[in-house]
Amino acid sequence: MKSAVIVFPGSNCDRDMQVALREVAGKEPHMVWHGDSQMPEVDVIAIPGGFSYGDYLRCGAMAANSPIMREVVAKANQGTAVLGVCNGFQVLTECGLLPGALMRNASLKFVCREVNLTVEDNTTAFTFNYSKNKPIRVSVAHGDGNFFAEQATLEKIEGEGQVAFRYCNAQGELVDTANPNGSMNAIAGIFNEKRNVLGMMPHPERHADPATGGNDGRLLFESLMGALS
Amino acid sequence: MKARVFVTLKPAVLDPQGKAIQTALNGLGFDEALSVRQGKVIDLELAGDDAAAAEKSVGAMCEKLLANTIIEDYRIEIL
Amino acid sequence: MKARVFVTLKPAVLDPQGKAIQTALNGLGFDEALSVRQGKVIDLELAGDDAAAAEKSVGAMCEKLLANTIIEDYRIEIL
Amino acid sequence: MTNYHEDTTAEIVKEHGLSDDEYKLAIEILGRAPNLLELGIFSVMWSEHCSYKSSKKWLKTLPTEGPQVIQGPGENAGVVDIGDGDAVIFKIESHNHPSFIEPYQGAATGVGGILRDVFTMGARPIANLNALRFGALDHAKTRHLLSGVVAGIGGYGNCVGVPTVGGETNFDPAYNGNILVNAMNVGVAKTDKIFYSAAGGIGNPVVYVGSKTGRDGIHGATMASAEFDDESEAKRPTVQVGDPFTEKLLIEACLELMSGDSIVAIQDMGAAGLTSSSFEMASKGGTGVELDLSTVPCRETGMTPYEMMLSESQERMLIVLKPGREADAQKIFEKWELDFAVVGTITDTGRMVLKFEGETVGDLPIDPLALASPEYDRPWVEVPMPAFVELNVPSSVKALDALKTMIGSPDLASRRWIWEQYDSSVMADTLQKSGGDAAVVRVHGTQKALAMTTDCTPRYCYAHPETGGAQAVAESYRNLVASGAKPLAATNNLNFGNPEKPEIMGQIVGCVKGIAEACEKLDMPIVSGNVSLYNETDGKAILPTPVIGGVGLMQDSSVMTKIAFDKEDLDLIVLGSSNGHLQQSIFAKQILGSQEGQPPAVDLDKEELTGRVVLSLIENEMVVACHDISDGGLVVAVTEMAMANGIGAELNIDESDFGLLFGEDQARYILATEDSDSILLAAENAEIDALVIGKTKGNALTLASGASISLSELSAAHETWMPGYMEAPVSREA
Ligand SMILES: Nc1ncnc2c1ncn2[C@@H]1O[C@H](COP(=O)(O)OP(=O)(O)O)[C@@H](O)[C@H]1O
Ligand SMILES: [Mg+2]
Repeated sequence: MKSAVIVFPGSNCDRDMQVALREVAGKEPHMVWHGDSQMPEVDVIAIPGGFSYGDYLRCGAMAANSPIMREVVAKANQGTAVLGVCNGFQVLTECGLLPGALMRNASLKFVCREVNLTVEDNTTAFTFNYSKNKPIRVSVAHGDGNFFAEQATLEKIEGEGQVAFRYCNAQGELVDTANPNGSMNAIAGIFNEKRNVLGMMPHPERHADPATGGNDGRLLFESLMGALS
Repeated sequence: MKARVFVTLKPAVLDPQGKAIQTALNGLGFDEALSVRQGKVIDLELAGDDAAAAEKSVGAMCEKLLANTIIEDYRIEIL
Repeated sequence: MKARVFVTLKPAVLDPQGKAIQTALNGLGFDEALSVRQGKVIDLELAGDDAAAAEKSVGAMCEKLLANTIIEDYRIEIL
Repeated sequence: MTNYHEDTTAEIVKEHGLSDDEYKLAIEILGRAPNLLELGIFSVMWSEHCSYKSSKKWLKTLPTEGPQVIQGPGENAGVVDIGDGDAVIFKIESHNHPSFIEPYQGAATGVGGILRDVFTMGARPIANLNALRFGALDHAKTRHLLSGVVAGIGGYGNCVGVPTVGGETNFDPAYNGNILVNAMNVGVAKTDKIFYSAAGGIGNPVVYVGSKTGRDGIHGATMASAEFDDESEAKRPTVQVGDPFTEKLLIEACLELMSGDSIVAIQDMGAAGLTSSSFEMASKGGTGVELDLSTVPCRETGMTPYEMMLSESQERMLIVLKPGREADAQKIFEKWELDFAVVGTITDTGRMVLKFEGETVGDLPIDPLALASPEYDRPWVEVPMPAFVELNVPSSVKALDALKTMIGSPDLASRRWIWEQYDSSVMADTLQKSGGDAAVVRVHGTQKALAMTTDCTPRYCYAHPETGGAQAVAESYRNLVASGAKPLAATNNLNFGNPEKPEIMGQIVGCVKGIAEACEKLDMPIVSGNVSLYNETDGKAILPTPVIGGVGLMQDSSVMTKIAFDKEDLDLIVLGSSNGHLQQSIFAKQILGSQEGQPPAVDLDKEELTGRVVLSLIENEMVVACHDISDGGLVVAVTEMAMANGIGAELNIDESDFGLLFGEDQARYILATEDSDSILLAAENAEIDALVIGKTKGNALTLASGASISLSELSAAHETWMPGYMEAPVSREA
């Protein structure tokens, strides 16, 4: 599996993503600088977390307009797998590859904690190593992860089965206290219609090593590895 | 030439920040604050002095960058 | 009765947001954006209909909560 | 007779905070009266903040050496060898006053400043910690300050992508008017890639990088002078705004430049910005420096040389490059979209010459000014050991009720509300974050890990400074040991009131003495630090608060221990002597309403020995969970271990043995083990007291009498206090 990690000024989970991809794929990912306009031929493009351009106007807004994102959109439309985590998810909604928007957390505070997620669809390239019946445990760390979509859009996302993950408790139940940011329908991650683009607020790359938080995140990269190699 | 852009959440979008401000105001004894919404104001200093051209260019800036029209409305004032 | 409050950083205070927006606009080809500053606009729905009283009470809200007068200026419009 | 330059008056000199003697000395050094720009430079170079004039004499008594120390105090941060060509670089710094004025920005820029101190030396920052002190809970400002400070620390650290992994938080009315915000940063570098600040190479270019210079932080007192009358004071904020995004770019750009060999010297622009950075670089290198201020990147128009030299704008660095490397360096900073300007050259004159628009606007000798910075031997009175106080526990006090009250009290309640606002897992090397003893972060790509902690118990320091100073070091040592790390070295942040008062000076002298003894004995040399004095409002000083930031090393992070019980039927053993010392304890304060008497004695020989034994037990994998005993005593420590994983304990301790349950005797650890025989034998061989206190069991805490309290009840008390306090609706009086 050949991969690329996009690096914006202000990205700060780029190294974590690089390590996770390298460990799983056994190959060094291409680190692609935001100013580059050439995208190497890869099987998966990852947009890491962080605060691209300081996230000063709106999270992900400036990154979505950078030259390299035009390339990413083109590749995504041709079917290349694209994974956006945290700030990367925000970038994907801002550039229109994914529907909806990510707003300030309902608590108005940054939140970093481990959360449980239901896996809504385990038939995709990103998720087929997961079980639908067992919640996974990964971390969130964001100030703007409150998923919002207009009613019609939300109905479409739900109707087409585009929800990838929802926040749940350890038993897999969708309860309010398990939702760290107020997201509609407890949405933690969504696919595009073709299921080749995934955006999620939680950080699978921080859970790709038992010493730092378990393996539940690693399974996502292993799914990709299985599907794309 | 100066322009001012107001970016506000669409009426249908929940504004937790505005809500928090209102609760805090009421808590401070300002019971007269019935509802609060918070938005952004962006002040631009522009080259050139053609108001119509400025309005057009700022409109393009809003569509491209300054506002996310899924959740936000914007309004432009050329000063 | 409605009031609008503008909260802006004092002129000499560093505005990283404005600076970042300007850089981004220039990067997008909007070279006409010479300088950008970002502030907040807070829209209030107020009880009562005495404009003078409203102005006074909103002034107190600004001093107490809405603006951080150490680094921000505010301006009130009663609409 | 004193004389004045035409720019200045007696009034202006006074506003710059120079005493008559200091002003005379300035004239003597220059051979003439300083102009306003020069006066400003004298004033900041001789300020308490930059010169340490009250504390220098005592700081010299701290142990700073050891085979592990590569660089002790005197550089931007301390450097300690961790083997395999790696070094850990760390320091703690206060941002107390700015955080009181504007909590969000004050705390944020505090984090920014300490990060720069660390990456200036070539380290990639890997962890942040913060030691916080706030006033009374019912004080009108406490909530506002606490929420702003925490948001500011998170806002900055989260954005730059350095995990915030630990800290401490206390409340006391003594901090009502002077909160303490001490930020610590830890970074990792290669021992052959460490960068220092001594300028060198006559003719070498001096380069300015980072953000532009604005009028931030120029002292309010100087506003009145003639030069500024065209702008109102309201437009001249003394509060700096942090820009963590630029800091992140600056880290990456500096580390990229450092990976080559272009740099002769590098120094961040911290307090007193361009003045102190250029002065220190030249002074350390024994060179002169000439700056052309017309080339300084400015954010605002019409900035004067005085403003440029005194501005405290954030996110800026000064670099001396090797000749001819300007273009290479410029390319790197332009890639990261940062300002870059050649602003001067290194000279052999031993003077700082400042040019502006073709004219010389300032000319000062470097060494005489730097070396003549005043050093005071301020009078002090020793704080005696308070009298022993007999504490009687009324029969109405029930141990488990007291436990519940204490564990849910502001002194001991969980700080989760704080630490969940900090990104603690970015960089994916955090092995242990807030909630245990020390935080543990892996050295990227290796098996090694660094443990780190901040500690101070101000109530002990107030009761008896020397004991309190030693206790802070001892607790730091224990927290490191309890996580399985060998204590390596420490940094310190000395927060006190007005040193011109002999009793405050006595606190400083006492605490420093205790710290020095403990660091010596526990082999934790002080490699960096910071002093914050004059923390007083209306003549009322803060509690003496010498915060120790300890760092330890684990060769193999797989031996790391945590506090959580992870199964039932583990034996619980207390290592160390329990003498039932209740004076100055949380139990005495919360339950008996007493804040009198002696702090627990600190026996450094016992600390050292017990720590060494515990560490070897951990390294030999005989310990399943470990926690040191500190605030609240033994049963509080057991409760914390139980709550961490929801597994309870049955203790064979008598319900009325309040001294054993709640005493705060030092040099003690609780070990949970499946191998109690080996542990008891090891303790016996080392002649350390060991007491088997029970077993892990069930989901409650049970005492010998059968009295019991469920963990869910304890956890609820522990977890709800802080959110309840912080999220309560704003009160009308606020
Ligand atoms: N301001 C803070 N930031 C981050 N973590 C904190 C803060 N205050 C307290 N903590 C965490 O809460 C836990 C308990 O703190 P404390 O009682 O001071 O620990 P100890 O007694 O072991 O020194 C520690 O893990 C500490 O790191
Ligand atoms: Mg401890």
